[in-house]
Amino acid sequence: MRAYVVVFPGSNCDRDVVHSLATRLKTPVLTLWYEENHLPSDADLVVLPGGFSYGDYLRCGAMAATAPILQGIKNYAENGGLVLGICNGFQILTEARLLPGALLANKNLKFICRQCTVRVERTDTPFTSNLQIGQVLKMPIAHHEGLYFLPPEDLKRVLANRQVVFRYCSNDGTVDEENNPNGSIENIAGVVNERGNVLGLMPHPERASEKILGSEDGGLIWDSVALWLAKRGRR
Amino acid sequence: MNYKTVGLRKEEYLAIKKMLGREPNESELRILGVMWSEHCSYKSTRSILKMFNSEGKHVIQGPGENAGIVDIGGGWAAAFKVESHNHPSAVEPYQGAATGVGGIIRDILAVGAWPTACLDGLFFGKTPNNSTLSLIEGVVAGIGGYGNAVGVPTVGGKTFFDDSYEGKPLVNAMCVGTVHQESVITSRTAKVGQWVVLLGSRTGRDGIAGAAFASTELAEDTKSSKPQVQIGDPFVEKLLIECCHELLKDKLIASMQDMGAAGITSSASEIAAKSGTGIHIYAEKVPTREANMTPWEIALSESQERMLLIIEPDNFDKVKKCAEKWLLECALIGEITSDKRFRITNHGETVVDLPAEMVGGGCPVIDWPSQKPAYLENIKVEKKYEVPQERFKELFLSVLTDPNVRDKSWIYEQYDHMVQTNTVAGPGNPVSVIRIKENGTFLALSMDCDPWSCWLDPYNGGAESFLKAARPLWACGAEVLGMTDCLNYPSPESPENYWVLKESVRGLAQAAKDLECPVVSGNVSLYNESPGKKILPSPLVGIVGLLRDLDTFLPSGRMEAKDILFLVGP
Amino acid sequence: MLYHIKVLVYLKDGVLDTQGKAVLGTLHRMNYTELKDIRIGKYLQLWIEAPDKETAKKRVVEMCSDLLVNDLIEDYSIEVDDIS
Amino acid sequence: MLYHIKVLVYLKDGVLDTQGKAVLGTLHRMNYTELKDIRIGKYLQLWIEAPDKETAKKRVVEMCSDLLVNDLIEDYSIEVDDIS
Ligand SMILES: Nc1ncnc2c1ncn2[C@@H]1O[C@H](COP(=O)(O)OP(=O)(O)O)[C@@H](O)[C@H]1O
Repeated sequence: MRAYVVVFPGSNCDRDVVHSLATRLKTPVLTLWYEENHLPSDADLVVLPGGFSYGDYLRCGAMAATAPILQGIKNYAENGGLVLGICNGFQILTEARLLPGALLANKNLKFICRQCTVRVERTDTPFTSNLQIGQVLKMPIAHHEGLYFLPPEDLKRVLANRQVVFRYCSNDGTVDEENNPNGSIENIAGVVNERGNVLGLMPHPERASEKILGSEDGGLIWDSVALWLAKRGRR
Repeated sequence: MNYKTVGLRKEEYLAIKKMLGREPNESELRILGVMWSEHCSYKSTRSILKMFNSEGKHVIQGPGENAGIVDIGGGWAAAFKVESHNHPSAVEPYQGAATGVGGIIRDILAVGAWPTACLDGLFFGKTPNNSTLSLIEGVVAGIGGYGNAVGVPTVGGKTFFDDSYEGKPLVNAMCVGTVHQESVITSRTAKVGQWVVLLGSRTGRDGIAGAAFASTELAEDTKSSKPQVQIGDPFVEKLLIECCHELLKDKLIASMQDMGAAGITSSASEIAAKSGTGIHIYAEKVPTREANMTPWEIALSESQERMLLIIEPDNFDKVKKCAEKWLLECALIGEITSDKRFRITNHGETVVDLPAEMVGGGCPVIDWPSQKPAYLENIKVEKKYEVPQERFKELFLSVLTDPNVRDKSWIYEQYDHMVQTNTVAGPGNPVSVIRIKENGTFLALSMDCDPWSCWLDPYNGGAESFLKAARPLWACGAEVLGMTDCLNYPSPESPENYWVLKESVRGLAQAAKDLECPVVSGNVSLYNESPGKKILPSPLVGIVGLLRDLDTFLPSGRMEAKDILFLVGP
Repeated sequence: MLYHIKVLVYLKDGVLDTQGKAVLGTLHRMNYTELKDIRIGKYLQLWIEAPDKETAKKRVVEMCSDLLVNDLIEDYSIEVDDIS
Repeated sequence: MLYHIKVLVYLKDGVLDTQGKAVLGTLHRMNYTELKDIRIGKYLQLWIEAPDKETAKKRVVEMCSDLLVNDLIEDYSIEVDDIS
C-alpha cells in the first residue's frame, strides 16, 4: 500500500504519522504539500495529521480547510479513497464539511494531554476492520478543542447512520460522563462519513503504535487499513 | 538624553567615552544602555561564572554560544540550555511564559539543532490568593500554548512554591535539541562580504529596551520609549524551525543567531565580534510593522520569531524562495564588513558606529561588595526532629497535601508531552526519557533546585541543588553528560545577597566538578525582588544524561506486593 | 474607497458556550451577581478597498461564508463605515 | 431593569495581532486581495440587572478592568441597549 501524509503550515504530527505508519506497516509513506491540487493516483490512504495548522487561529482547522489540497481530497474521497484525519486533521475535515459536526473547546477550557481509552463501535469500516466491537484501545489525546458537537438534528442523523466509530470509555469499556475527557457529545471520539471511507478521530494512533511509548493499540488501526486494502488486492 | 536614563552607571559611561574617544550619540547610548545592562552583559556575575568547570569528555561546545553541546554517540550531539523569563512573566503571565519558551527554542535552533524536548522550572507564591492563582494559570497556559503549537513536547520540569516568589514568580524554560556533529552552526564563521538576512516576523515596538528600562525610572517618557508587551506567535516559530532546517539541509546558512533581548543589536554585534569582522546594518531595509520607527528602535526591538542569518550573496534567491514557501518574511538588511565595527545607517546617514567587540563585551565587570548575612549566624540546625505519635497522621497528611509535594499532573497535562513520539518517560517521573531516533539512544533529562537549602546554607545548598538534579539520573542508570543552570537571585547590589549568590554558586560548581558534570550553558537572572520581598536563592539545574539502550534504564515505580524496600544513604 | 467593516460573530442558540459559562461563574464569584448571562464571540475589523459600500459589504459576506464564520455553530452581523 | 450590553475588545495599536496576520494571508491566498487589513478581537454580550443605564454601564466597566480586558494589550468600547 502507499500512504500519504498532508503537511499544512503548522502541522506538527506529520513526521510522527510517517514514522508510525512506515515502521508498523513497512511501507513507503510520503508527504504531500498543502498547495497541491491533486492527490497522486497511487494513493491508498491519505492522512491529515495533528498539529496547529495556521496556529489554530480563528477556528481550529478553518484555514487549512480552504487549502488547495482539500479539493483533491474531496475528489479522492468521492471516489472511495481512504481519508483519515487525526486531531487537527479531524478538525480540518469537519471545517471542510467532509465530516459532520464541529470541535469546540474542551469543557475545562484547557489543553489536555493524557493517555485515554476508547471503545470500538463499528468494525465495518476500513479503519476498524481488524478490531472487535466493544474492544478498548489505549491511545493518548492532546488537544484544546476536542469537544465534539452536533446540532440535535444532525446528531440524530449521525446516530441513525451509525457514523460513530469510537467513544471515550473507561479501561473496561464503560461509556459515561466520568470517562469523557473533554465533554464531547455522546462521548464521541471518532466519526466517519456516511460512506465510511473518511474517518476523523481525536486520539492519536501514531503515538500508540510502539511498546516503548506505552501502547501499541494505535497500530491496530494501521493493521486494519492494511488488511482492508489487501483484501482488495492492494499491498 | 543622559546615561542614567538608559540605565548606565557613571563609571560605565566614562568607560564608553574613553573607548570611543568621543561622546556617544543618542542612539549609541541607548544601544549601550541595553547591551551593558545586567541581562545582556553579565557584569555582576562574569567573575562568578568562572567558577564553573565546562570541560569534560563529552563536551563539544561549552558556554559562550547559543547553547551547550554534548556528544551522544554515532556522530550525533545534544544541544541544550535553560533561560529565564521572570520579569516578562510577572508583567504578563501568559505572554511572558510563552515568549520564554519561544526564545529558548530559537537558541537551540540557532546552533543548527532540531528542538526535541522542553522542560520548565516554575516558582510561585504559596499562599493561594487571586493574583497568585491567575498568575499560575496564565504562566502554565502560556507555556503550553506555545510549546504545544510549535510541536516540541514539554517532557518534565520543576514546580516550587514559597511565598518569597509572590509577586516575583520565576519562569525558566529549557530546551534540548539534536544535531549532527558536522552540522553545528556557530556565530564564529561569518566572512567578509557575506550578507545579513532577517528571517521571520516583522519588527515592531515590542519590548524595546525592556532590559534597561526595567531598572530605571522612566524619566522622559515618550510614547515610544515605553516597553510594549511582546506577543508570541508559535505558528510563525513553527514555520521558522521548518524553514531554517530546510536551509540547513541545503547548506545555505553560513552563520546564524536568534534574536532575543536587544534584538538585531545583540545578534548582529555578537556575530561580528565572534567572527572577528564588522557588520553593517541598513535600518531602512528592516521590514517594520509600524510606521515611523526610529533606527534605534529598530535596532533594539525584541519582536519575537526572528532569526538573523548570514549567507553567501549567491544564495539569497534560494533563501528567499524557501522563506516564501514557509510564509515568512525575508529581507536583506546588511553585510559583513572587514572593519570590526558595528555600524547602522539609515538612508545613508550613519546612526551608530561602535567597535563590534565593545557592544557585547565591553562592559566593565562589577565586583559588588559582599558580606555574610547576619541571619546565617542565628540559624541553628536541629539534627533531630521528634514527631509525637499522636500528630503523626496529621503531619503526614500535611506533607502530602503541600503544593510542593502534591501531584503536578494539573500542570503537565496541559502540556503536550508526547508529540514527536519519543517520550518514553514523561512528566510525573523523576527523570524524563526521550528516544533519539537518529542514533537509537535515549536521553535522560532532569531539572531541580533546592532554594530552602540555599537559603539555610548557601554553599551546601548550591551543591544540593546539583545533587537533587543528578541523583535521579544516576539512579536510573544514565551516564551524566552535562548540565545547564539558571541562576535566579535578588539584587546583587546588597552585599548579603551577593555573598549568598557567590557561595551557593561555589557549592554548585564544586559539586558538579567533583562529580564530573560539566556546565555547558546557562543563564543569570538577578533583581528578582518585589516591594519588601526578595526571592530565595534559586539556582535551577537541568541535566542531560545518556542511556545507550533501554535495558540499562531503571524506571521508578515498578513495585509489587512483597517487594523489599531499602533506604540507601546517610 | 477604503471601507472599515465590523463583523460581530456569535455562537448560535443551542451551541454550548463553555467559555461564557466559565466567565459567568468567575464573575459571580467576584460578586458581580447582578450579571445574568454572558456570551463570548468574535469582533472582526476589516479594512477593504471597494468601489462602493454595497460591493464592500458583499465581499465581506462572501469572506464570512468562505472562511470567517462556521455557520453550523455561528451567526454574525455586519456594520460598514466608510473612512476615506 | 435588564440591560443588554455589548463590549468590543480589540488589541491596542502596535500590538501584534497573530490571528489577524494569519487570516489576512489566507484570505489573500483565496483571492480577496482587496482586503487591506484585518484585526481580530472579542465580542462580549452581557445581560445585567441594574436600576438604570448608568449603573449597568459602570458595573460592566468594572468587570472589564477586573477580568474581561487585559489593559496591557487590549482596549475596548461599550454599547448599552435596554431590553426590558
Ligand atoms: N512545571 C512542570 N512542567 C512539567 N513537568 C513538571 C512540572 N513541575 C513538575 N513536573 C513533573 O512532575 C513531577 C514532580 O515534580 P516536582 O514535585 O517539582 O519534583 P520533585 O520530585 O523534585 O519534588 C516530575 O516528574 C516533573 O517532571
